[in-house]
Amino acid sequence: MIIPLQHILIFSLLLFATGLYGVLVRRNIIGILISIELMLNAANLNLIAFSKSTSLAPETGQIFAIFVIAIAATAAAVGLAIVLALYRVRKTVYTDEVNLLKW
Amino acid sequence: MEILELFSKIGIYATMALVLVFALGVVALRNLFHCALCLAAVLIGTAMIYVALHAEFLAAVQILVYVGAVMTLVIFVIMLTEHLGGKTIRQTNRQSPAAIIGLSGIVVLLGTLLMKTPWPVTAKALDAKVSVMSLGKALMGTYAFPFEVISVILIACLIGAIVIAKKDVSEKGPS
Amino acid sequence: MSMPPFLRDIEFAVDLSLVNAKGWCLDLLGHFLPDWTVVLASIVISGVAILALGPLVMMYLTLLERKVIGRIQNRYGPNRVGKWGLLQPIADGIKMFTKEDIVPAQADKIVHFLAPVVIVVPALMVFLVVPFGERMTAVNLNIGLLYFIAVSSITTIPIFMGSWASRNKYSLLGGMRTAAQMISYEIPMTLSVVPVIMMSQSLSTNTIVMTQVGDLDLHWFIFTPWGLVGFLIYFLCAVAECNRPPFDLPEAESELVAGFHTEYSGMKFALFYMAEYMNAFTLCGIATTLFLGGWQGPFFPSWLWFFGKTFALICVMIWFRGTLPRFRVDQLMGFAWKFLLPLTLINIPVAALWFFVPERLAWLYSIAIFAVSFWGLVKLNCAFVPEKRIYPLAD
Amino acid sequence: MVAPIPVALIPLLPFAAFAVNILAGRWLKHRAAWLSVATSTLACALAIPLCWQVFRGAHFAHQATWLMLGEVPLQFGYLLDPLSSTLLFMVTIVGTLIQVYAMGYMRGDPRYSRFFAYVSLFMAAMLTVVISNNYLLFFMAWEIMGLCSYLLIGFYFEKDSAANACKKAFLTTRVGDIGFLIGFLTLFAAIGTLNFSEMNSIISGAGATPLNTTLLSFAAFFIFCGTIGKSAQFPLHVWLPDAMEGPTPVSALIHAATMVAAGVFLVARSFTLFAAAPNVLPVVTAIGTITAFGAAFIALTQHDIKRVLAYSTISQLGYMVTALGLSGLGAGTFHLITHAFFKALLFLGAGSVIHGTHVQDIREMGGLFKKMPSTAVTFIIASLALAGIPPLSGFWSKDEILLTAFASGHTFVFGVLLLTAFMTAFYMFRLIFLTFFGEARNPKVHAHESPALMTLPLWALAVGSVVIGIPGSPFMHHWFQKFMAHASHYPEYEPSLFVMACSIAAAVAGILLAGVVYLKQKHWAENTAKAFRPLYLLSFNKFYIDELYSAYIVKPFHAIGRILFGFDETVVDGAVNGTGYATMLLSRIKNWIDIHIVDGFVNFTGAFAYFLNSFTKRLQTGFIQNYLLIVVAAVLAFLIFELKSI
Amino acid sequence: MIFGTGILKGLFVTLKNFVTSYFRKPDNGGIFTVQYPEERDKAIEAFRNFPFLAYDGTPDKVRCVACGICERECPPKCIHIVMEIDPLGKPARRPSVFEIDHGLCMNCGMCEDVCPFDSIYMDHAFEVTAADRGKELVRPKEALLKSNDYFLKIRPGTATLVDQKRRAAEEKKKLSRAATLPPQGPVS
Repeated sequence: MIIPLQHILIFSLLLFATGLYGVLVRRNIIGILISIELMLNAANLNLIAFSKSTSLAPETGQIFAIFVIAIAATAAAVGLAIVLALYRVRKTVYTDEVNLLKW
Repeated sequence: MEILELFSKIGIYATMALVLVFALGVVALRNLFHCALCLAAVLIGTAMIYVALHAEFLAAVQILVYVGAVMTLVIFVIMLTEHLGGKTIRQTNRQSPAAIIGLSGIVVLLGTLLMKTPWPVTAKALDAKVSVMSLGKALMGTYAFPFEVISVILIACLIGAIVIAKKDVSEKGPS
Repeated sequence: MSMPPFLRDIEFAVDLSLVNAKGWCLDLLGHFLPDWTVVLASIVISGVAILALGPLVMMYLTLLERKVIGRIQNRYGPNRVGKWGLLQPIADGIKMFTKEDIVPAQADKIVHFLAPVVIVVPALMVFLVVPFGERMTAVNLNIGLLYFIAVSSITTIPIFMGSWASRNKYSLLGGMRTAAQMISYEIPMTLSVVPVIMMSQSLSTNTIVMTQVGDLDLHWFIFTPWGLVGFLIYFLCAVAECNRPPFDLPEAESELVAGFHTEYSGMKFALFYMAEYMNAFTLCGIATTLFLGGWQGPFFPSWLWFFGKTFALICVMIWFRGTLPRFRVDQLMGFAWKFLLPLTLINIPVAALWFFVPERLAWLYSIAIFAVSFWGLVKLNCAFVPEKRIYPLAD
Repeated sequence: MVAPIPVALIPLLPFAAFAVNILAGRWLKHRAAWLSVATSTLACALAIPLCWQVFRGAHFAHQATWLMLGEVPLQFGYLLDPLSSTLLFMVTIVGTLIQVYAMGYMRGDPRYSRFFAYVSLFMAAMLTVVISNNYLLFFMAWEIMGLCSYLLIGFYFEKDSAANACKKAFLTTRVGDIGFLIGFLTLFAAIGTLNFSEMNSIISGAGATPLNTTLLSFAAFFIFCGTIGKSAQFPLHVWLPDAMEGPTPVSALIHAATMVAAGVFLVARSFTLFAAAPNVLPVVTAIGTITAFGAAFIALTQHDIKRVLAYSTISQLGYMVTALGLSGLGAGTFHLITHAFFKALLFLGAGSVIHGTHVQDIREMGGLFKKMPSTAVTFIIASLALAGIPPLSGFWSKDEILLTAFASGHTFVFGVLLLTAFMTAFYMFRLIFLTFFGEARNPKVHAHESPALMTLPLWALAVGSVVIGIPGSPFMHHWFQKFMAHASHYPEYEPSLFVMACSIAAAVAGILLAGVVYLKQKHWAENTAKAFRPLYLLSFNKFYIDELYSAYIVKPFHAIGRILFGFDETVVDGAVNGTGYATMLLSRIKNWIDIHIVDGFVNFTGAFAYFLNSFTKRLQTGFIQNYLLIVVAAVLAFLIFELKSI
Repeated sequence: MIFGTGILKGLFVTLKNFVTSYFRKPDNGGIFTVQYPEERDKAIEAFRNFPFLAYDGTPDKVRCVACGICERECPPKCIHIVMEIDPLGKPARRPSVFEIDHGLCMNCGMCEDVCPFDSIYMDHAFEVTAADRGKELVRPKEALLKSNDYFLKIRPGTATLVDQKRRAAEEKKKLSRAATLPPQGPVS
């Protein structure tokens, strides 16, 4: 490990915050999905960094990262499928225009 | 050899900086396609950091799954819904000031927390090498059950995504 | 089969001449400069060699292709610039460099510029793990094969960039088709490699070559049933991956002008072209590594064997191009998903059983399984031929 | 007795074809015709052996109770005696041949399958009429025939004329049918049964119970009304010429060979009844004679090829009715059979001409003999048969009728019929000479021979027209008359050479005159028409009967209808509307209470709840990102709270 | 049929082509490319390109009489003729100027067809280039004149026929002239 753990964690925190910002402010659902991918990446980074530097079973972190990647892929697939279906029905991909269930 | 290490450090920090810049691009750019490309860059950069953390297998998987498959999917969907992205349409909602304030608060607090926490970094862990073989054995041994569950989830999501995105059969026909 | 020892020595010397040359250079540097420069120099030498090799291979592949296609069509092919047209690629290069670079007015300028630049990167990066000869792998990664697959899957992104940034419907359609095709064919390709990984118990390309070791008694994987089937699947997928006929739908001239690089000219176009040919080369090189024993072979230097095998495969690709007409889109997808994918899925257990069964029986059951599954898949695919489509608005 | 199934199958087979065709016609398309023809042929194949057995002296009957009407069972069943088996024989053969012809004639029609569905339904109904053993079943099938006739006349309902014609046919026959209904109900009141055999035995074995002759006469008269309507006798004959708007095979099948003959068949069926009511027979004779003569007279001047044939049909039906009125059951039935063959052939020939030339007016035809040889030859054979030229069938049957008239002493009737025979020969050969000989008068008409599918039935019917008279001729010793007389008793007469000579002379004279007028001296026709202008106009305008009906029946009915409608509108509707208004007034009052008091309560509850939640619902913005922001804020708050120690 | 045999058959065909292209003759499956500047196809007699003017023997015996028919008939109007005027001021029945603009000429051969004096014919020379569109492509008479022997060489069939015809006409003319001339009597 060339660089200290804290730096990686800070980096991952920043990445996570950026992703969360995107999730909070983007109107486009695809944009939100992309931002979620950022957040998941940050989480993965954390997992690996911890497993690399602290855990005694070094595979664990990586394996969970693999699981996260798999889940992220499924999330993206299903999410994007929903976006497509939504677009086909409502002709929009903006969150605030999809408000049929509001109130 | 210290110089080489220095080079590596510089490289890693530069990569991190670039990744952050691209991440900002992901959330801030107006053009969604550019966002997706930035995301691809972020993912590749993260993969490079994985390599620096000696997780080559994970890096390869990251690129293979994310860049090869997920990004393609995202770009496909962007293209299918593309013509909405006119210049005059707002791409962010009105809560961005609040979000910036809140998130910067969280970053500051968590950052201080991170820096102050004494992490139990062990030399043994730092020296440990994770080979692909050991990863495979762990996947097939200790984590066999979660692995199978994940595969079931994958299949279910695959079918679900197809069903959701498929055009209704009744909708077909000459229009 | 053994050779006289002196012949072996000579062969060894020739074989390792390039490696040794590099070693001498580094030794020389080590005498004068600090250690880290030697490491840097090693990287630089390998890098420069690869950076030189890529374009060179690409240039002469174009010539080879034009010559072979010409011969197939009873023509000479290029033979004017230099002896046998050997300088033709250089002339082409000069032409490409001096051509006007046209960017469409509506194009996304930055992305339009970036796409051809980016596409070369993965194409060059995969050279890192290709074992060109004995001890001639640039980086002996322990996940070399996975690295290769992962990096070559990046190629879709720049193609998307180019197709989207051009703001041209043909480009966009071509890009979409490319992405769909590459993703579809990546799956059977990756799976067809799995038996090889199981046999060699490694992802490293060097190790894979070393498990096929043998001098005149050939232990190449292609000489096993699963290896043969895997090789055929891999090779067909490789042809599809680098968008060559008969899978050249993304750049089908008759439909899409030129697909995703319709709006590119000059050097940008040349870069796309270069990436394509380098991909073809690396795909064939990996095929050689995985199934044809890599650089293994008697008498000649290892790198000669490697290049010979690779170019033979490339010639087969060119031969395909000279022979076969283009697929239809649904046929293309159907071929990947309904034929190749099931066949690879059958191939994996067949290879897994190979360990546990005596050799004669293994041959017998593998051939039986493959024959039955091949026949069944053909029947199934013939049974579900889509209905002839009617175009009510076309008349 | 044979098992009931084959006989019942005869009408059921076409009915099945109808059911399949009407339900699945859209998918069957042109295959519908094959189904109809196949079932019809099968019915034919079933019927002919049965008929053969009856001809050899067998007798089939079967009946089952349908429902009890008080004490009296209503029954249905079949009866195959000489009369019905003869008709069964004729109907199945002619019907099948005409359907084969129709396959060619209707080719390419958009409602092809529906046509064959209707024809099959008609076949089923006709066969039921023929084999039914009581009046009720007879009447039901008779009405279905009327419906089919309506549907098929109006088959080209896009044409106004066809639509009007089918309505006219339906309503006109309805008049007669009401009579028929009254008739057989009266009969039921008189003798307590509707079964033919039972009726026959009751009436002929009259000794047991005295019969009310007056009631029987009424019954016979009203039943004859049915015949007048269905067989197009004067004064209800007006629908038949208009019915020619239907497709030609329909004209041949329904309006020449079978349905219109059913009226005659009805009289023949009820012959015992008529015989028992002697004061009705003169009426029958009179109407038959008037019809025969009048229709022939009208036919002289008509221009439409199918109308000439239609009037000819009416005339020939008049002949049959006359024969029956003179108690000549054998003669009438015999003429019915022979007439069915040659008149069907004539219609099909006319259809072939229309198919080949696409015109119907004989003034536009001419010289078609060379272009349509098959059609012309068969048409001439049929015309000769109709005119009564010896070896052909028409001669024997017509001669039998004339003989009946002559021998029974009705000399006037005999004279009129002889004149009619002369006119028949004249107008038929007028038609032939104008159509097939001379030169083509309209250059736009490009005639061509019809396909084999159409000419083959023509030849088959031509053979039938030639040979079907043999059973009633002296060559077979009047076998047919004896066969019919075997079943029901009626006076028989010795053949007379004088009558034969008169008949032949009239026919030959008519043919020769037509030949002279229309081939040699063409101005004669016009000169005659000018000289006898009132007569010509009378003939040409069909005795003004349509106009008379219009003036004295249709218009008064319209007037009555208007009066009734006015009554309906003002008085009845007024009462209904008044009730409605009263109800509405009441409901308005109740409505006010509902809205302001009951709903007020409900709304107040809702509004109150709404007022309360208008504060809390602001939290539910519907934007997931808002919620997320709140989560972030909560996390921040938590962190601040937890980390303030640090 | 077994799946894929058609593909294999096709592959075999192209492989055979590839191999045979190295040693077979062009008419037997070999390479049929003609490497143009060095090799040339045998000239086809009916080939035609820009017209030339035929002369008999020496260049001054031009067959052309400057009648101007070809000038009139030429669809793109690329021929320009000026009749020579002899010193006496009479028209000399031969061209002083005969130019064809190769930039306009479309090689239709109309001039050859209409020429009643067997003077203008389509040539085989196709490598006609010029650096200047305005001047050099307009070919003067000197460049167009070619001898009858050249004509005989490039298009022997047509040329022989033309020669025979001309000779026959000459004979006939001579004969008729002999017939019409009065018998040579002693001149007093």
